[in-house]
Amino acid sequence: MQTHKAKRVEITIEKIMQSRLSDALVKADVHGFTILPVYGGSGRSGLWDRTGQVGRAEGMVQFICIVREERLDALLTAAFKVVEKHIGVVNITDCEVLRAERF
Amino acid sequence: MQTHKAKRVEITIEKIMQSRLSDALVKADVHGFTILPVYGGSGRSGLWDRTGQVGRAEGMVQFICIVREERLDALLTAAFKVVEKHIGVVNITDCEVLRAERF
Amino acid sequence: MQTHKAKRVEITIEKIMQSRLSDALVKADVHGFTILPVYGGSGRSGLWDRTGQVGRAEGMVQFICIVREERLDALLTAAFKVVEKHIGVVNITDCEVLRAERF
Amino acid sequence: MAEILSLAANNLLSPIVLCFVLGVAASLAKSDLSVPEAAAKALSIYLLFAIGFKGGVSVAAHGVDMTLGLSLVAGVILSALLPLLAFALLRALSGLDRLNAAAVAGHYGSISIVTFVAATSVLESSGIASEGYMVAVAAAMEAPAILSALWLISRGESGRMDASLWREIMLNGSIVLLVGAFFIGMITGQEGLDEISSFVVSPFKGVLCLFLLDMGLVAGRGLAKGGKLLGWGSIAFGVIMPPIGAALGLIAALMLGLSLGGTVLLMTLSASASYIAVPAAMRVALPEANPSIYLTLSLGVTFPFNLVLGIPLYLAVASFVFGA
Amino acid sequence: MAEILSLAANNLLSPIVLCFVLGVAASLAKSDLSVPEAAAKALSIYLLFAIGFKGGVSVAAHGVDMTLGLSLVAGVILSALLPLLAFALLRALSGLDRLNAAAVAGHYGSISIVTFVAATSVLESSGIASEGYMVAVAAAMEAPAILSALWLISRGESGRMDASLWREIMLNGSIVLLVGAFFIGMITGQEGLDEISSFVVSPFKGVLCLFLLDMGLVAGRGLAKGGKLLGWGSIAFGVIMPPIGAALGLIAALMLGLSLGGTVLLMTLSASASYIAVPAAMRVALPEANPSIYLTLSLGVTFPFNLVLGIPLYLAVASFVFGA
Amino acid sequence: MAEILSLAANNLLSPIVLCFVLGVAASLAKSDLSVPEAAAKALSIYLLFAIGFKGGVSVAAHGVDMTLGLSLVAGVILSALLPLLAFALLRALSGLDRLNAAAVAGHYGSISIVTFVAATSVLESSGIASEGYMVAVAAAMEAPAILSALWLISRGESGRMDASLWREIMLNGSIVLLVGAFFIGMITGQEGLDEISSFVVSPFKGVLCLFLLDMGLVAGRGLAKGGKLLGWGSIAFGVIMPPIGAALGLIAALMLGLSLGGTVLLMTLSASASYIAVPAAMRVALPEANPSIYLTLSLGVTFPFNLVLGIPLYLAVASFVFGA
Ligand SMILES: Nc1ncnc2c1ncn2[C@@H]1O[C@H](COP(=O)(O)O)[C@@H](O)[C@H]1O
Ligand SMILES: Nc1ncnc2c1ncn2[C@@H]1O[C@H](COP(=O)(O)O)[C@@H](O)[C@H]1O
Ligand SMILES: Nc1ncnc2c1ncn2[C@@H]1O[C@H](COP(=O)(O)O)[C@@H](O)[C@H]1O
Ligand code: NA
Ligand code: NA
Ligand code: NA
Repeated sequence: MQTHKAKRVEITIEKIMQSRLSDALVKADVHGFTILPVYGGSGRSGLWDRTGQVGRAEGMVQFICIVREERLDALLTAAFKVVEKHIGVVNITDCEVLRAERF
Repeated sequence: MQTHKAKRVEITIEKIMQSRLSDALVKADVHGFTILPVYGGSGRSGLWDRTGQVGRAEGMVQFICIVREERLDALLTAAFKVVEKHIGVVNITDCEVLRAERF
Repeated sequence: MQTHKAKRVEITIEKIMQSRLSDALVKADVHGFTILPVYGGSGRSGLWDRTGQVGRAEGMVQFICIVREERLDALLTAAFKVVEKHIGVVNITDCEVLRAERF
Repeated sequence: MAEILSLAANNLLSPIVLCFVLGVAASLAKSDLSVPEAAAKALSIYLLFAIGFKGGVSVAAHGVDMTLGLSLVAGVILSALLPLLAFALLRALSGLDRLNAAAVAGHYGSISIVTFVAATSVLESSGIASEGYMVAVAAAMEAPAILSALWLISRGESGRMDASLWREIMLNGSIVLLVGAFFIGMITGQEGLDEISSFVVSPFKGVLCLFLLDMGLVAGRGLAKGGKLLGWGSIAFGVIMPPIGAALGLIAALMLGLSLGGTVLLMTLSASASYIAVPAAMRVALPEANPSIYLTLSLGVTFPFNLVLGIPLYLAVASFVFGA
Repeated sequence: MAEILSLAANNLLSPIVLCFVLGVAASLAKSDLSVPEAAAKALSIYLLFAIGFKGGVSVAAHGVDMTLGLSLVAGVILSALLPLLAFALLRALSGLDRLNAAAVAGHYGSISIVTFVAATSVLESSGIASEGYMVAVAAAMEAPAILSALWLISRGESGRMDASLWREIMLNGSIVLLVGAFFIGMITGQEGLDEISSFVVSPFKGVLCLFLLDMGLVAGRGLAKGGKLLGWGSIAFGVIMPPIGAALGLIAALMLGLSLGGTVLLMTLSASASYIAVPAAMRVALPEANPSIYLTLSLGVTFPFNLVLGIPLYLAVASFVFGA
Repeated sequence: MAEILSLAANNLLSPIVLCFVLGVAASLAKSDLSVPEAAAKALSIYLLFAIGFKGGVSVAAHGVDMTLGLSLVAGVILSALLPLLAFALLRALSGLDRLNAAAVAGHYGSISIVTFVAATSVLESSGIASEGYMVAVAAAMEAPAILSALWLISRGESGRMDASLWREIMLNGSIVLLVGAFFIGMITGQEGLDEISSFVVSPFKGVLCLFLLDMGLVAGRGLAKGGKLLGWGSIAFGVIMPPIGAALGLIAALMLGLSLGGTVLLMTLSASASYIAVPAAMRVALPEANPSIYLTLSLGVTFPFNLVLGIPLYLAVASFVFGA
């Protein structure tokens, strides 16, 4: 099947920042992303999981954005501004997509 | 550790199509996949998240299938038939797997 | 933006083994990972999904660890010991990360 | 008229309607108030179980009368015919294309069980009895409208309906639970009710309040997101179609010889629009139709209309007809 | 005999059993009816809390009698010995290999708290009192069977049990909640019960209905998926083992001098098979054993058997023995 | 003094406190007992709705008296001033830097609605009435403290507060639900309460028990994880600050002329520390502050202190003052 090169960006970020990251992405003209729930994790701030949470302040989500290579830098710049002071991880993978006209 | 080349296919699709995609994959002899819940997202049909849903008709899930390269095309063809008319995204990444005999 | 090469390891494993895998990773000095909930899946042991579960024994989770290439083997060895006798899948992808000092 | 107004005012100030209004207001104000998905589903399981069970108990008490079978048939016919009417009305009032018009029309033939539950609770407050088997009629009215909607577009085209979709529709969780609880109520009767009435009867209205809070949140979000998609024609349809449906329901009820309570319920069922079963079927069978249109109309326009104004109106009209 | 039949019929037509049947039927018919995971867990937390609390209150009221300690010991012994019996029976009846047979056997030594709750509610309906501390006996019977099962295979082999698994088993959520609520009930006594009885007492049966609906859905799905894995020998085991366990429970109860109600509960505990704590332990300690086998047997065969036929049978037998 | 001790003992042995203790014990013992996220959220929605609604009904019954407005103003002032006091105290007692000290201080100006609910339920058990509008005061006290905390650090620095954060804080789900339910209660009055009292009144305490079980689990986990981060100075702050807050609350209450019950509630509000609204705001506005510190202090130290010792203490002191 016909596929096209693209970039897959995965951003793990605090749930409380979700709407801010969404807004920032949309402002940077990145309109396509999928948000996955995160169940737990570990990092410099230690181990956590969903069962230990009381409020909106805790927990993380994971954004997955598929973008054309030429849009990558705009995306990263927009995302970085939001992620900068906050805990979280950003990683980028090469991928191929079907239906490239959508990206 | 000994690893083997494979393909990682990620299909984001409406929840209502989950059983249809499962069936199509199994029919195409793709027996291994993992389904992740999706919390929200954005695309040409706008921004949405789980809290705004009433019924079975909404929401998405994400299939992750690890397959040998030679099975990729069969998988994509089977998946595409289901995804075709529906909203959703398909992307493919190169990966390495442990325990290749399982794929 | 400045990025750095790293490896993305994805381990799908039974929920009941979650704390054991966490412990094993931390012991192998892998302190960064994210755990995603899994909604369902299919493998040699058949099709399942969350709605069919009664207890703690069932269900899976997915670990995602971003590590520097040189830590990969230690991670895989540690993970493999836990996964070995259990059902589950391990795959590795090349990726790039922002803020490499965190890994 | 004074009576209608007083009924409407009473209804407007009931905790149930106010909870719905709170939900709409909170979501329009973009508050992050939300009921977790699992909790909302649990509430709906409770409501379906309770309403089905109580219906069954009431049938066990009053016996199965002749009209039960006829009412089921009437429900099926209403459900199948209303979409044709709705389709014609939509095409006249709004600029929707055939595909989207058919999808919307399907929703208006089918029913909203929460609207039904709200009507039951208004009847109860007013001390008006109704036929217990109306919950079975509600179940019977869910699916036929879907077939009509698909028929409206696929004339000529090859079928969009496969066996597995058909099974999914007929065996969707809500129908199975409602009908199953109905039979459990019928089998265990008053004795069964005594055992679990402090679960299915006493807290019922309170649970309904929380459920309507969530419905309000969802409806508000739908309006905020999908509202701009709707033209004035569509919105007009969303408030004109319910009374028309109710009128047909009234005629059917009079022909069947239902009680006052049963008449109000059949009017409400005919007036209400589906927002669970039909959207699910449409996503599979008509993926090209825009869900924002049919969901917003059914959940954001017609549901509130029925909840706030429709139900007291139908009750007043039926009372008038029965009083005459 | 007539009495047994009437008891069984009564039980069969209770809302609780009918809800379970509805669940099984819905899932065998492949309906998408489902109770969200979180809701099912919440229901089970409620049931464990309520049953533990009420047991504690009853102990506070009647005082701690001599037999409490002995009953706990008896429970531990039953739990530890039943797997050996079950293992022998399984090896005789079915073609299961040692590993899977041991895993299954472990489940039958341990207990199902929902079966226990269902038995309590049957006793209540029949106006039969029972020792409040039976919930503590239930907790005591959860774990020993796991050790027996592991011992059955690891003789010779190096231990499969590590300290952390052991802690997980002993402190699994259900035991902690059941025992904790028991102590809270004991401490607060009747006064505490008065404060929260409209939460833990009145709606109890109704909640149990919804919970059993979910159990039925899960059992049905298990049967649909795992049923073909079970040979006739295994299935026979699943219905023969419970009465054998109940018989041993009866003997122990008579030796302890329990009341009629307590006897029925000890029989039920011995007859029931675990489907939560033991499977979890087995996945960790015996990952090679096939979960479809032990889960389907315990949840798909033995649980329904006990719920529908077993409990009335044990009650009838115990009544007969006590009447004589 | 004897009275305080007896009150405290009574409180200690209430099911509510014992459930909290069970939760803490279970999580410190690393049991896997847990309440699903969705269920915990559903419980809190229930509690907020019920407490708000009942407050509104009580205002409807007793009429809106003059002190309502003054009490709201007093609440806002207390909430705004307490952080300054807390900040000074923290800097004196603990080694926390300005940033973390300000973040913690913000929590102590704001309130914990569950502590408020627990106090209400202690008052109820003691048959002491209170002003229904105290729930509105509770809502008014949530946010001002956040501004004070941010002001404490951003003097000089550019603002950390943007409009969208401000809206998020003022319209956070808990406030909207509490205030909304309050108005619904006020509008529907006693009649509305009669309709849903078997939902919002009877099972209230039982639900609170389960909710506090979960709070105990969460607090225990927080302590296990964050406890080592807290120095003795911080911990001392966590138990010294509440009585200081309560003392200010007492003074305000006396100036306002509140009833005994209202006084206890205003003391409790002033003494309690936020662990939902404020942490969320801090994560956005002060991401550099360490959440483990403020969450552990507020939820792991101050919440249990108030629940177990504080509330009976405040009640005893207020009774003494009112008796004199
Ligand atoms: N190396 C990593 N790989 C994957 N996820 C990570 C990694 N490091 C951190 N995370 C995620 O980011 C969260 C916060 O990390 P940290 O800021 O290091 O505390 C963790 O709880 C994980 O969910
Ligand atoms: N570029 C993308 N990257 C990741 N997910 C996407 C992307 N585009 C669409 N999606 C997902 O697919 C859903 C439907 O997309 P669409 O059909 O464009 O409305 C969205 O809600 C997202 O969850
Ligand atoms: N090829 C695969 N790709 C993705 N996930 C898989 C694959 N094979 C197995 N899995 C996951 O691992 C679980 C157990 O697989 P198995 O051990 O083959 O039964 C499945 O339920 C899936 O969630
Ligand atoms: Na209709
Ligand atoms: Na047993
Ligand atoms: Na305070």
